Amino acid sequence: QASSGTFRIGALNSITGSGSSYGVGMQKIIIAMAERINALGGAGGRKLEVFAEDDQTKPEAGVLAAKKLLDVNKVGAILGTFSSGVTLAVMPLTDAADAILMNTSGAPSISERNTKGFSWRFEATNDRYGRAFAQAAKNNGFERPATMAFNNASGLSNTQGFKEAWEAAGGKVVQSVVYEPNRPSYRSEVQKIIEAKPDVVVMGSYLQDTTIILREWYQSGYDLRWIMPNWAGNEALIKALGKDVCEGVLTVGTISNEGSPALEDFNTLYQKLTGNPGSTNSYASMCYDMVVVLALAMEAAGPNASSVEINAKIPEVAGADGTVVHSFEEGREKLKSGKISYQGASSKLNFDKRGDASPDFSINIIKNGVIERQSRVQV
Amino acid sequence: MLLQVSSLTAGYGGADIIKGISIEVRQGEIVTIAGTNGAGKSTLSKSIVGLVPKVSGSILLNGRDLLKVSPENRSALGLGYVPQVSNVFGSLNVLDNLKVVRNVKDKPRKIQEMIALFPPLGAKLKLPAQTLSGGERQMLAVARALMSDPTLVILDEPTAALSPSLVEQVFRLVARLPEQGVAVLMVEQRARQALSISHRGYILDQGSVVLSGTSEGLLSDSRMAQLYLGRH
Amino acid sequence: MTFISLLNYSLNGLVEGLLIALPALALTLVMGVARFANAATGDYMTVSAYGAVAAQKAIAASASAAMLGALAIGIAVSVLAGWLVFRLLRGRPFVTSLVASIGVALLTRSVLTYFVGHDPQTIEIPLMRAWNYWGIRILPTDIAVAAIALLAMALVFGILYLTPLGREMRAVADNPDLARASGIRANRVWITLWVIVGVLCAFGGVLYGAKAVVVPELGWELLIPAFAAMVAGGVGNPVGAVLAGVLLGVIQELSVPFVGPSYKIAMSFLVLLIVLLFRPRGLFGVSVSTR
Amino acid sequence: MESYLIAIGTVALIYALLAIGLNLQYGFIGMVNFGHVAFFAIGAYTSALLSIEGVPIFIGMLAGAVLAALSALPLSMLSARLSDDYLAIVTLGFSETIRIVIQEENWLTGGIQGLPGIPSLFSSMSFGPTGLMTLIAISACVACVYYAIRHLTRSPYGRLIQAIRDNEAAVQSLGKNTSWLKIQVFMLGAALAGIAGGFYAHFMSYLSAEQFVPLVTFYVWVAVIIGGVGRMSGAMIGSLLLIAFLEGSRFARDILPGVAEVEMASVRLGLIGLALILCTIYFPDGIMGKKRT
Amino acid sequence: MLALNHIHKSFGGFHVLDDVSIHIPPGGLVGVAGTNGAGKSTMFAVACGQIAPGAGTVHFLGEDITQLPPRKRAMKGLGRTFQIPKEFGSLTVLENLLVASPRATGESLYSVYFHPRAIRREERQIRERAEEVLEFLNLAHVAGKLAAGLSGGQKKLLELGRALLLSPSCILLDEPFAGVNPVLIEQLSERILQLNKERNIAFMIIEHHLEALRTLSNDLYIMDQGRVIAHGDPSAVLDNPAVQEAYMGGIV
Ligand SMILES: Nc1ncnc2c1ncn2[C@@H]1O[C@H](COP(=O)(O)OP(=O)(O)OP(=O)(O)O)[C@@H](O)[C@H]1O
Ligand SMILES: Nc1ncnc2c1ncn2[C@@H]1O[C@H](COP(=O)(O)OP(=O)(O)OP(=O)(O)O)[C@@H](O)[C@H]1O
Ligand SMILES: [Mg+2]
Ligand SMILES: [Mg+2]
Repeated sequence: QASSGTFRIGALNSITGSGSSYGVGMQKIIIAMAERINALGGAGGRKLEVFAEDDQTKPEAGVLAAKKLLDVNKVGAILGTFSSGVTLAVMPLTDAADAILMNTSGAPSISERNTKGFSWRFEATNDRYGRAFAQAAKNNGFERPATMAFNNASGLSNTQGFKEAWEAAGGKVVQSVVYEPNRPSYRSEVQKIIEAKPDVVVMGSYLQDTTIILREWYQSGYDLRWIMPNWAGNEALIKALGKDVCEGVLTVGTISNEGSPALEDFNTLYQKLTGNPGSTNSYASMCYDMVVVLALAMEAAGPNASSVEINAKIPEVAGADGTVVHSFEEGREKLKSGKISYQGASSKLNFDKRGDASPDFSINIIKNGVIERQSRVQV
Repeated sequence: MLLQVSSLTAGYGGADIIKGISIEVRQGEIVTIAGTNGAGKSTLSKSIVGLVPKVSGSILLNGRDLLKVSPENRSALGLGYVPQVSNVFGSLNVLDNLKVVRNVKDKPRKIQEMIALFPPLGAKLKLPAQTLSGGERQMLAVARALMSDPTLVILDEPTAALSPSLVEQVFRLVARLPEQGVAVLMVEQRARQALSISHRGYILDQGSVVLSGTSEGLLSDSRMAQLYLGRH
Repeated sequence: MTFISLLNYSLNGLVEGLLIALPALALTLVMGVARFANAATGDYMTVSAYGAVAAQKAIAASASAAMLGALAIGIAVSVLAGWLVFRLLRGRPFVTSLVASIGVALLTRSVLTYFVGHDPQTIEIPLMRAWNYWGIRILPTDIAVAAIALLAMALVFGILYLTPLGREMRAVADNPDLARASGIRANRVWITLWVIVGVLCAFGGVLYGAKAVVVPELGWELLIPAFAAMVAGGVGNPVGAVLAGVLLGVIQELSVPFVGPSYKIAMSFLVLLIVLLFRPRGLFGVSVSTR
Repeated sequence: MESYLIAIGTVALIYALLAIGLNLQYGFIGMVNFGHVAFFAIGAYTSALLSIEGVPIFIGMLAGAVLAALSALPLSMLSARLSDDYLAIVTLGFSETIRIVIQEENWLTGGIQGLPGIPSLFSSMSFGPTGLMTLIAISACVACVYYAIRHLTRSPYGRLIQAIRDNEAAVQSLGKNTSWLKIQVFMLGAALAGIAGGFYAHFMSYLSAEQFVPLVTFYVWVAVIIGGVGRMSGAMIGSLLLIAFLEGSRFARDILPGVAEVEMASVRLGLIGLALILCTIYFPDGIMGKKRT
Repeated sequence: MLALNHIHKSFGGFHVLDDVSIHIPPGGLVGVAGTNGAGKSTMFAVACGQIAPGAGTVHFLGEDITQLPPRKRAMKGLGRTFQIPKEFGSLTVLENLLVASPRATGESLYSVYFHPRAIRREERQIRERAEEVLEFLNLAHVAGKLAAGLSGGQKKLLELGRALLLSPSCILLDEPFAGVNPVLIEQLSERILQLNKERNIAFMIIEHHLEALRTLSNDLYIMDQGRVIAHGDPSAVLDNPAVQEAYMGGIV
């Protein structure tokens, strides 16, 4: 399928639709990283050629785009599917075409359906997020949590995961509200939460709706704390709402591999490409890692390897054991002398048998407009 | 010459409906157009007002070529019009139907005048025009056309659907219009009555003028009467 | 469920309803005069909101700068689309113009996203804590929202029912041919219509954008509720659109404690259905007689 | 490339089925249905759920069509009381309600997580590529439907329903049961959407509520109007054009090298919008033109 | 045969029909005249079920049909025309008449597919009748034209044609001759008389053409402001001074 000089990959991102605030940056990173690999002479003797597509954050559009990528562009890998719906819908296609699928979706069912082992998840699963939320609530001594979830797979399973973990530990969730996307105001939803008198609200939300909800809450004057995923509670949120509103908000995220050269490199690159700090888009850092992992696997598989052969090499370049490397160049060097373990910008990766990375989590708190690490947890 | 239509051809996109018609209306004259159904009478009047998509030939009003004037500006040149169907603004009330006419000098006075002319309208000023009976609509339509003091008013079957007393009234009204400096071009199926108050008339059939002349001449032409005017 | 909390829910609904009423009013005006449902209404709001963001960045982070920017963009886009597209479609069937308006909506949004991207933006307004009267929470910003929305609507009513121009608009809507024969200049009427639509959308865009966040899909998502309000109020009836918008808003929010936020949208449709069962031409529609 | 074309062809034909149904409802009897996607969804979910339970796909699809038609019954009974715009909003509301129910009722539909693993047509067969077989099956189905409906519209029945579109009160005063005819036609259109839904479910193999948003209805409207309202060939050509546009614009990048990848999404959207505008302006009666003059 | 008994109807406090009673005997020719806005068309709408009366009953063939919808009344043999023509604009003139023809099979979904031959046979017969009516109405030359493109008078004729095809036992005609060429009016009147005699169809005709009413009716009602002010033999009624005063403005 791949002609000898190039290896074709598809960047299937949510350029429009509800995932667009992340998808655009994700696609830019994939393209930029491919260029960089090519500038370094390619991987496994081949250049990467990127075909970018928009899945509109919709399964149907995702399927058609994936079909185009696989059948017309003959790509050997699809990178960057974001919404679980899209990933689940595209997976049968990539499986059938023996193509690699690298995603950032959270739905647990993706692991179950990954029977052929072509799918690689760079994001923590939703139930793991939920457990991390529960940890954050416990660490901060909350007793009466409520949940608010954006009505989609990710929002719901995050709060569901929290609820299960919290109740397993003997706690009680005082109110659960699921809200619809794209409303002008969530005041009634916030009011419903407030009426249950919680001390903290655990959010399964995105940036856009979180902005509205926090503004409504702040104006209502009710005393409350918040726990939310870091893709919602980040610098962009602080910028949109000001530091008063965000004071004391707890955010939970997979630990980007801080201190690692890969993360620093990603941050600079992302800032250059989009003008925003890399911390506003953790999915983009996963896409950064996708390209590196793929390139390293190509390198390991050698010239003219098929995508099946490349796929088989992924655990060998980003598994738990091997020499630790932080970049493609470094990895390419070390590969000559055996197994490596690429530690990425988004996490250490260390893919397990089902193709899931299992990043650690960090619990952060926003103080005076600055996000500070509170603790680091493993779940 | 007030209105001079020469070799006018007009249609709606398909075959021509009007084929080279020439008619004229002089200052202060009443002219009747009669003819079979579908002869092209309404198409002729609509062409003069500017509501037919395909027109060629020439239409001069007071020497100005109307084909070069957009329909909305023709009323300012002194053209009034009462269409055959949908001749009122149904969703506007009676008063607004009169008020909405542009190019009127003294609107309030003119409205009073119209109400005096058609008393039944006076009682229904605030009712939407679509609730009026067929005849009341007809009155409103004529009143609307007369609002702007036109020099030529084109009436497309103004008396259809009117009761005999109103028919009589309308004809009397029309007969008086020339005194006020309004010339009339009237399409009528009540051709005998219409011709009796007109100066001249044209008879149309299948898009052409088949007969024209003074009213007396037309009324006394018995063969034509048989074919176009009926017995009454 | 206490009375106070129900009252609070109703207040939320009132404000949301007033926000919906602005695009509903724009829709109903176009429906009344131009005889089609303008699916681009929502995107006029979106670009207006972006206009406000841009103006705040360029001039000052004040509310009036936002308003100015929104008005400039909203009116410009509405008039431009009206002139370049809808003028050419006069007299076409309802759905043809509707499809063209979907085209206008997509084109508008594409130009917008081409230049400004997809990132959420915010219109800066000072955040204020709610006034609390015995548990009834009233937001000062909501009062401003309500006041501005009402003002915009009053303006439209004034133009429509008190000025000759409004009468001419209704006449053109009713019978374009007769209007022309009566000397009414259709183009002037149309431009007025699109200016008013632009103004309403600008107000709607700014208020909505200030309350929520500004994203490319902002207005598109509002289209269905606005359409519902327009129909429930009796198509082409401005008073009806506003009252129905408010009614639907209140019902929707009031149903939150009972059916939850997901089914609340369905609730408002249910109410709509019941309204239409008893008043098949909408709350304030008039029936036409058969002769 | 072939299998991509096959996929696009399948989607286009699914839209053609939807468009034929809508054209029947709007173009022939004049009912403004803004909730077409609801019947599509009902057909899709019925067929998908039944086939997951092991019911033969053919039966599942049939059941989907029947259920879609049945759910159209109360709506069409209402429509006896409602006229155009009002029916439009009621159907739109219905489709949103159906979508919310699909999204909320986990136990049945898999809720927000969606319904994966729907068997595809002919997946159990050992010969021939599934995609091609699906395309052939749906082509055959569309051809049958096309000729059956065309026969209907050219019959006295078809004439009568067009008269209802022009003036229902007049038809009533001629002693015809217009309400019953409207119910029939509406249900028929819904059944066609239901069949389309069945094909869609087994083609996509994954369903979720977000696939059944009002935008789908809008697209079908676009197909009908671009093709030509009240023309059988219009619905067909319109759907093919629509999908050609939606998908063809993916290739626009090849001719526009200067445009960045992320801007491409905007350009695509703009091209589609522009095409809609130009089509409506320059083809007043749709691409297939007027029926007669 | 058709009887309206003490019908009242008001719109927003305005009495359009005020205790109107009208009776059509079997095979009768009843004329209705009256001032504009007297309520004549409204009375038709009440008779045919488009408008529900405020009070009063409508009987047809001895049966109370006040509650029946328009369609059921039409099926019982009550046909009408509308004052403002309601043509089927996107159908051809001929098709307009074909739709109006009562038929047994062609309008059932089932037989469209399963009895094509019966439909074809039926269609042939209906078409013959329709073409004959078109010929008679002077519309044959526009038979293939879309009805939307007819002239005002032609639309009225088409409206009449549809009612003629119905073969009902009673037809209500709302100003059938308004805008129709006088020569044609004479022919149409003859046709109506002929139908009345040969097929025993009863007619109620609203008209302002007094000459036509004189020849066409054997019983004449005059309405004014929602009331029947005179009723009886046409000549006698038209000579009644009260009628002349109210309706004809003193002239004959
Ligand atoms: N929906 C309505 N609301 C208010 N008034 C109405 C309504 N419908 C009819 N009317 C009034 O009822 C009166 C009678 O109308 P109708 O059409 O029955 O008169 P008509 O006798 O047929 O007159 P014409 O000979 O002019 O046709 C009119 O004055 C009209 O204004
Ligand atoms: N809008 C239209 N589109 C196409 N053809 C039309 C249109 N209006 C009228 N016609 C055709 O043009 C011819 C003349 O119509 P027109 O209305 O001018 O007749 P008319 O003389 O006014 O008849 P009537 O006395 O019945 O009103 C008719 O054959 C008619 O079918
Ligand atoms: Mg005429
Ligand atoms: Mg009448």
